Amino acid sequence: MTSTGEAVQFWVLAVIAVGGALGMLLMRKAVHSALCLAATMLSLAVCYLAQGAVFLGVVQIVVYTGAIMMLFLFVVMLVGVSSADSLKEQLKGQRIAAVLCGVGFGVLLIAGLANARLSHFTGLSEANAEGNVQGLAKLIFTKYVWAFEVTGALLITAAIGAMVLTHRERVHERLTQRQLAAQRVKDNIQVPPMPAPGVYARHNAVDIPALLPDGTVAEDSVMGTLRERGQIRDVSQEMLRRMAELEESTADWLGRPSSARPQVAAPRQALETVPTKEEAE
Amino acid sequence: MSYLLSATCAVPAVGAVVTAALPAGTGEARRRTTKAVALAVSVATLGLAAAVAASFEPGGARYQLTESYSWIRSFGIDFALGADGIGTALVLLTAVLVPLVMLAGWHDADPAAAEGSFESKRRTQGFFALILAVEAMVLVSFLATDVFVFYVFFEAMLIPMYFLIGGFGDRAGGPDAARQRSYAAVKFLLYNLLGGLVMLAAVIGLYVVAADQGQATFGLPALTDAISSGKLVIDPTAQRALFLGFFFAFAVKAPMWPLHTWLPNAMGESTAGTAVLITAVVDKVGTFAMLRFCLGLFPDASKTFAPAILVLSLIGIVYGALVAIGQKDIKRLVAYASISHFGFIIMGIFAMTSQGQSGATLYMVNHGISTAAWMLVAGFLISRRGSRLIADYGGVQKVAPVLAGTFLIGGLATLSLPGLAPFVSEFLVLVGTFTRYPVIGVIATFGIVLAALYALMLYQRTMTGPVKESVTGMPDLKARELAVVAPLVALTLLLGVYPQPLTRMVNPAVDDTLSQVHRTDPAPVHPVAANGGEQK
Amino acid sequence: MNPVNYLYLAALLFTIGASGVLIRRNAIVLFMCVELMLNASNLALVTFSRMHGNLDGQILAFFTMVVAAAEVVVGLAIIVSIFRTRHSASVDDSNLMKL
Amino acid sequence: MNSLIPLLVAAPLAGAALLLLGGRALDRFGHWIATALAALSCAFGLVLFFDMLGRDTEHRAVTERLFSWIPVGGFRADVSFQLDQLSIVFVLLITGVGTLIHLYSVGYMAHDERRRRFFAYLNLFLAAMLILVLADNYLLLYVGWEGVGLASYLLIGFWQHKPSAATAAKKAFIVNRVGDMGLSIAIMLMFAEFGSFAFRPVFSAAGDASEGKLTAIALMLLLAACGKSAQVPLQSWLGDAMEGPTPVSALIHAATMVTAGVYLITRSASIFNLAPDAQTAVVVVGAVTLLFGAIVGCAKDDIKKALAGSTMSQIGYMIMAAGLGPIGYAFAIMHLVTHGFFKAGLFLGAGSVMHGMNDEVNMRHYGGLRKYMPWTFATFMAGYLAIIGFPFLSGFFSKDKIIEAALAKGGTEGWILGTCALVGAAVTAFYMTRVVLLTFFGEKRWQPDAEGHRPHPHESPRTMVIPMVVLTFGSLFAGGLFSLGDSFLHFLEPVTGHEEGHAPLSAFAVSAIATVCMAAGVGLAWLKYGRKPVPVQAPRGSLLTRAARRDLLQDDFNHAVLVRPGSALAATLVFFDSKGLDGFVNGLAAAIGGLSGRLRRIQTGYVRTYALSMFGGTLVLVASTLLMRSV
Repeated sequence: MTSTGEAVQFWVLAVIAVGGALGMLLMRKAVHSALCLAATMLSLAVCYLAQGAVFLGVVQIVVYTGAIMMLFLFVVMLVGVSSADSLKEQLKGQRIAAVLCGVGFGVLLIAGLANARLSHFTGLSEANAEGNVQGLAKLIFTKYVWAFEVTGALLITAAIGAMVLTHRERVHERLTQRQLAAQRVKDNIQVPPMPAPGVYARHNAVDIPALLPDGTVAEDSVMGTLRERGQIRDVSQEMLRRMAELEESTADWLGRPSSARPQVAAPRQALETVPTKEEAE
Repeated sequence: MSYLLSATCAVPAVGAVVTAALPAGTGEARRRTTKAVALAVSVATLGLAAAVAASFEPGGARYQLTESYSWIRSFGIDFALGADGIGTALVLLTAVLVPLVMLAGWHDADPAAAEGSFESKRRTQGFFALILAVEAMVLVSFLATDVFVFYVFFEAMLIPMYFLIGGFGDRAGGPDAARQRSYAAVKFLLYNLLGGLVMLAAVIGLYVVAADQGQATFGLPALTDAISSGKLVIDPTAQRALFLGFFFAFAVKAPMWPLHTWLPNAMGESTAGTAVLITAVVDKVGTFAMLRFCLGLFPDASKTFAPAILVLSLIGIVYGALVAIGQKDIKRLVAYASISHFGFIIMGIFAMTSQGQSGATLYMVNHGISTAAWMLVAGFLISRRGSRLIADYGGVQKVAPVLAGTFLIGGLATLSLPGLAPFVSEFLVLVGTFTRYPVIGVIATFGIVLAALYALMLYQRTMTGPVKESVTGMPDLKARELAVVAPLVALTLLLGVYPQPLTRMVNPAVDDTLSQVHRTDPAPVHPVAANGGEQK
Repeated sequence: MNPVNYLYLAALLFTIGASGVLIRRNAIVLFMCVELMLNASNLALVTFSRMHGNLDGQILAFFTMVVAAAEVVVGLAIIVSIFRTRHSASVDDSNLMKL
Repeated sequence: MNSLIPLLVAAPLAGAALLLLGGRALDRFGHWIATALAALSCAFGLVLFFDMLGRDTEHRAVTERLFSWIPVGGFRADVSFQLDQLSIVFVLLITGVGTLIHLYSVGYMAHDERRRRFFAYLNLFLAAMLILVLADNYLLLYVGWEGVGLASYLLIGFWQHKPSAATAAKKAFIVNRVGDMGLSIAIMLMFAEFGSFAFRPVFSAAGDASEGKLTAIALMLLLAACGKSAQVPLQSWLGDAMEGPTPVSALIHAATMVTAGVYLITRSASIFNLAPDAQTAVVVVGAVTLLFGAIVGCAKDDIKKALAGSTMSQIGYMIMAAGLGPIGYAFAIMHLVTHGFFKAGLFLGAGSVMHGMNDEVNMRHYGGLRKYMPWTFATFMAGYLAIIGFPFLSGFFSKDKIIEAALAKGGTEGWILGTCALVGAAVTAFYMTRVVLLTFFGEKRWQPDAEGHRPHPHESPRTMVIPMVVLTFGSLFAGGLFSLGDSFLHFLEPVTGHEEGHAPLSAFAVSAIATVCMAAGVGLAWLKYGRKPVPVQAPRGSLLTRAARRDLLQDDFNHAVLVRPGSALAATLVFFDSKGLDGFVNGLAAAIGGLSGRLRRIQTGYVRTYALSMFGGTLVLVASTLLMRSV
């Protein structure tokens, strides 16, 4: 039996942990999942601490939540923060089968545990008599030294493996600016610099394409990455509308007849924006 | 302990590795080096085989020059080798044929694929290394005196054979030659693997039975001694099952009707040299093993099944010959002729008379030599015209008389003309069968008429008649090709006239086998002294 | 409270993780689910350690963490390199093993 | 002296090997080597013959054992020669006629580019034939037996570029093989019965065996004889064999090889004598073939095929005589020898005619050749008179003896056989007269050949004429010489045995009747072909004539009964093999392939599917573990 404090702590942490786990499972965006998992891990760390595994609890916070989960976040960022799973299941019956299996498995495990009738808990006070860290260290460097060494080798291998996997061999020598310019002239494609993105009085961001004299957008003015992601804020429609309004009000103020008023180019689909993933679904 | 036998087996094995490791390249010089090395290795093996035959004493123990190295001690498996008369004869056959096959296939492995590709770079090395590997494994199979060792090599030789069949076809195939070839290779492999699987079960079963009675060994001499002395008694049902397990594998390999259909495909699609390796060397392991293992290990079951096997082999004789008559493809014809001949060999073994079994052993050797001659000349013919169809030839004897002449000799040997080697063996088989099973012997004799039909019809259609347009200008045999055919023809003649070197070697082993199955030759009804009392 | 509740919690988390592996398609999330399963088993190990009154369970949990770290490093590297070539982190897009 | 016996065989064998392996270097003079070696063999034969004559009757048979050939268990085959009176007769005939025909061929084949090979084959034939007659056991005899078959095959098909020649050669070999099957079964029977197949032990033990076994052996030997000697029902190959060069027809298909069957039966006298049923079969075969061949000979327009029919018929006489038992053996051999002389002479004459007539063989395109080829005409006439049994020529003596022996068989059987023989004699006279009249007499009916060359008949070169002249002497005088004091009979008696038959008619009466029959045949032929011009195109003729032109439908019969069903069977089996046996295996493979094609769909390639199945599997494992524990 444990103290009431621990019981309270447990029930709070358990709710957080399960909530985090479910959140991780159900959140569409990977970033949210990662954050939910971090929450679960932190609550688990506290559980370790509560159970007398001080060292593990700290390691859980420092290594797991601090390092590993950050690695996850890095990769999520690398792959694309906004990328999210589609909700539509492509494999027929996979979701139902998975849920069924999960429920069945859970029931089995819990039933098994209940059946086991575990009531006697020795507690770690004896084992932790010299301190938890000292106790672990004794074991690691005596009884489990071989496994420890092998684990070291494993870690090094994993590190090298990760480097090998992500390393990209440079096939050609890197071209200098000069060479790039020469190549551009030689190919006669876009010899002058690219147009700058639209910087107006009200907008000055790289995700807004510049407008051509007739009010349509110059696609080249936005960087390719944003274009591919479909993260372009096309302001041309709005601009044209405002210009038309301006002309209108100017004409009103000047009292020009409607026939003499200058025509602004009609709003039109100027840019085929790439639909974002959400839109596609 | 002499190391002669292991040396005989090791030289081609090492040679195979060396040949495979020779520097690759597409240049003619590189290729020539490879071929020369491989040929030299095979000739060296021939020399060693000759040494084995020379040091073999016909009157001595059943297994001579024995060697034994412990292999898997917990199962009583030794890498044990030993030469008996039958094995020595077949070792000689193998050692003689392999250099000739290499010489015949001298250009078969020249690159067909685009120059410079990996395939073309390693092709020559691969071809010759595979041949040497097959040779090494076949030699071990003939010399192994341990059931397990035999089994391993019996199965292992499938691998190089598979690549030889599937990777190197003759250049006479149609547009879907590659597909046909891989079909043939896979068929070969599956058939033989199936047989091998059944045999593996039987090998294990044999060990279990033997171990139960305190004979935990795979050593053949030990097992046969225990069986014939009654120390090891396998109960009849188990014995029959084990016999069938062994026999099935050998019957697939031999091949016996109705398990033969892989042979025409394999022989038809591969190069002539490979076809010779299949029919003259590899298949002989099957019939050899029937004689050594089936009879020695399961004497009672052998006797029980002998009539059924004789009937199957009789069907094979007649059936193979009839189907050969109906063939349109030269190589397939030779294959079916071989099936007919294998019928004779199996018949001789299971007639269980000294004539039958000596005849069967001689038959293995003689069939190897004569079919090699026939098939290789057919291969030379096919390589000249680029077609395997009989209908594409005609009047070849006019333009290439030596080729036609040797082809005729091959055909005559196949139809067992007296004076040529196959006659001796075929007649012995027939006589041996007749003395015990007269009706089967008489029906089998029809085979000699059918053999004349297919052999001479093939000769008539390809070699005689007006010269076909496609054949005009066909060159006669070149020096290399003559060097291949001449020894074979000479051996065919020599062994036809004076087979005694072989019979002296084989007879004691056959007598020993017969004593293992407790059979003696049927006595003549009214015996007379041989030679009318003439002094020897 | 009976400490066995920790075990129930571990079982529940493990099950959620396993279901996640089956349901989610994003390879990164899938990995997180695996981590969750490992954590669940760690919790169980720590609880067992307490139950038996010795530290071996914690040692095992410690090793699990180390191996998990190694696994994550390699796994994420694989995901990154797959993403580079296929521009997708969905495990359903890597199905070349289908004939 | 006995060591000469192997040399008899070795000389021509060496010739064959030398000529075949020698290459083009021997093209110019190879034929002379072959001829010289044949002559050498003949000389050895003569030496051995006189050596034999110098010994007592009991010591005349000698055996020369060379080496043990196939020793396996009780099976002991030796290469061992036995020279006795019967063998030496054959040796002299073979080497003598053989040498002459070698000589003849020098001229006949002068313009053939493959002449060297031809002589090699001829030498090979001599060697094989000598092995056949010298063997002291049946297995070695079998070697010679098939060896001559091989030589015959090679020589019939010598002009391989002609499809007809190649087909005829193959046919000859295969029909002979059917006979050979008989011989090999006979050997097996002997081995199973006596444990040996050497002549002397078998003959000495023959008395122990049951009559049934002996009859079986004898019938199998008869089958062999039928094949080799072109007796009904295995006679169909001989007519086609005339596709070979004429010297071949003369040597192999008239004088020597085809008579091997007679040799075999005579040699196996000890067996036949104890198997009366088999003897009856032999006699019936002989009598039927005698008439069969004669009828076929009457209808053929091809000069060689007419002579082939005649050969068949004459061998029928010999077989019949051999079947009569001890009263006939010696006469069979005697007729064999005289026939060897005159039939070889006739064939050489026919070859000479063809040589002069651009290789024309149709007698209806001959006519009036006697002025153009005087030597050929003269020698051919001698042979002609001998074969029809003109009094006091060779055929007269030998054939009359056979007719006498047939009558002496006694009873109805004797009368039937005698009548057959006499009718045969009349028909022989008819067809031979027809041949002579069509060829040498009457008006010229020469036709241009396929290339438009008109024939310019001329006498053949000396190398061809000399052998014909020598053979003429044999045709004229051999019979008389042999009959002089029954010397031939007494010479052979130790081997074949002899019994004096008791003919119901006196020897003189038989001769008289035979002569009358002969005269009737000649007269009939004269009436039909001598008095009025012969049409160039053969008239349609009666039903019998038409049937006889087709060899009395033998080929049609074989074709319908054996060849067509045989090839149909082969085709069926090929189909069965590929669609039945292989179809079963391939079907099995296809079924397994289909099944795994379906099973394969489980493998979606999606990691999550695999994970699901793993998870499901774990579930099942855990569940079953818990269940097992709770139970």
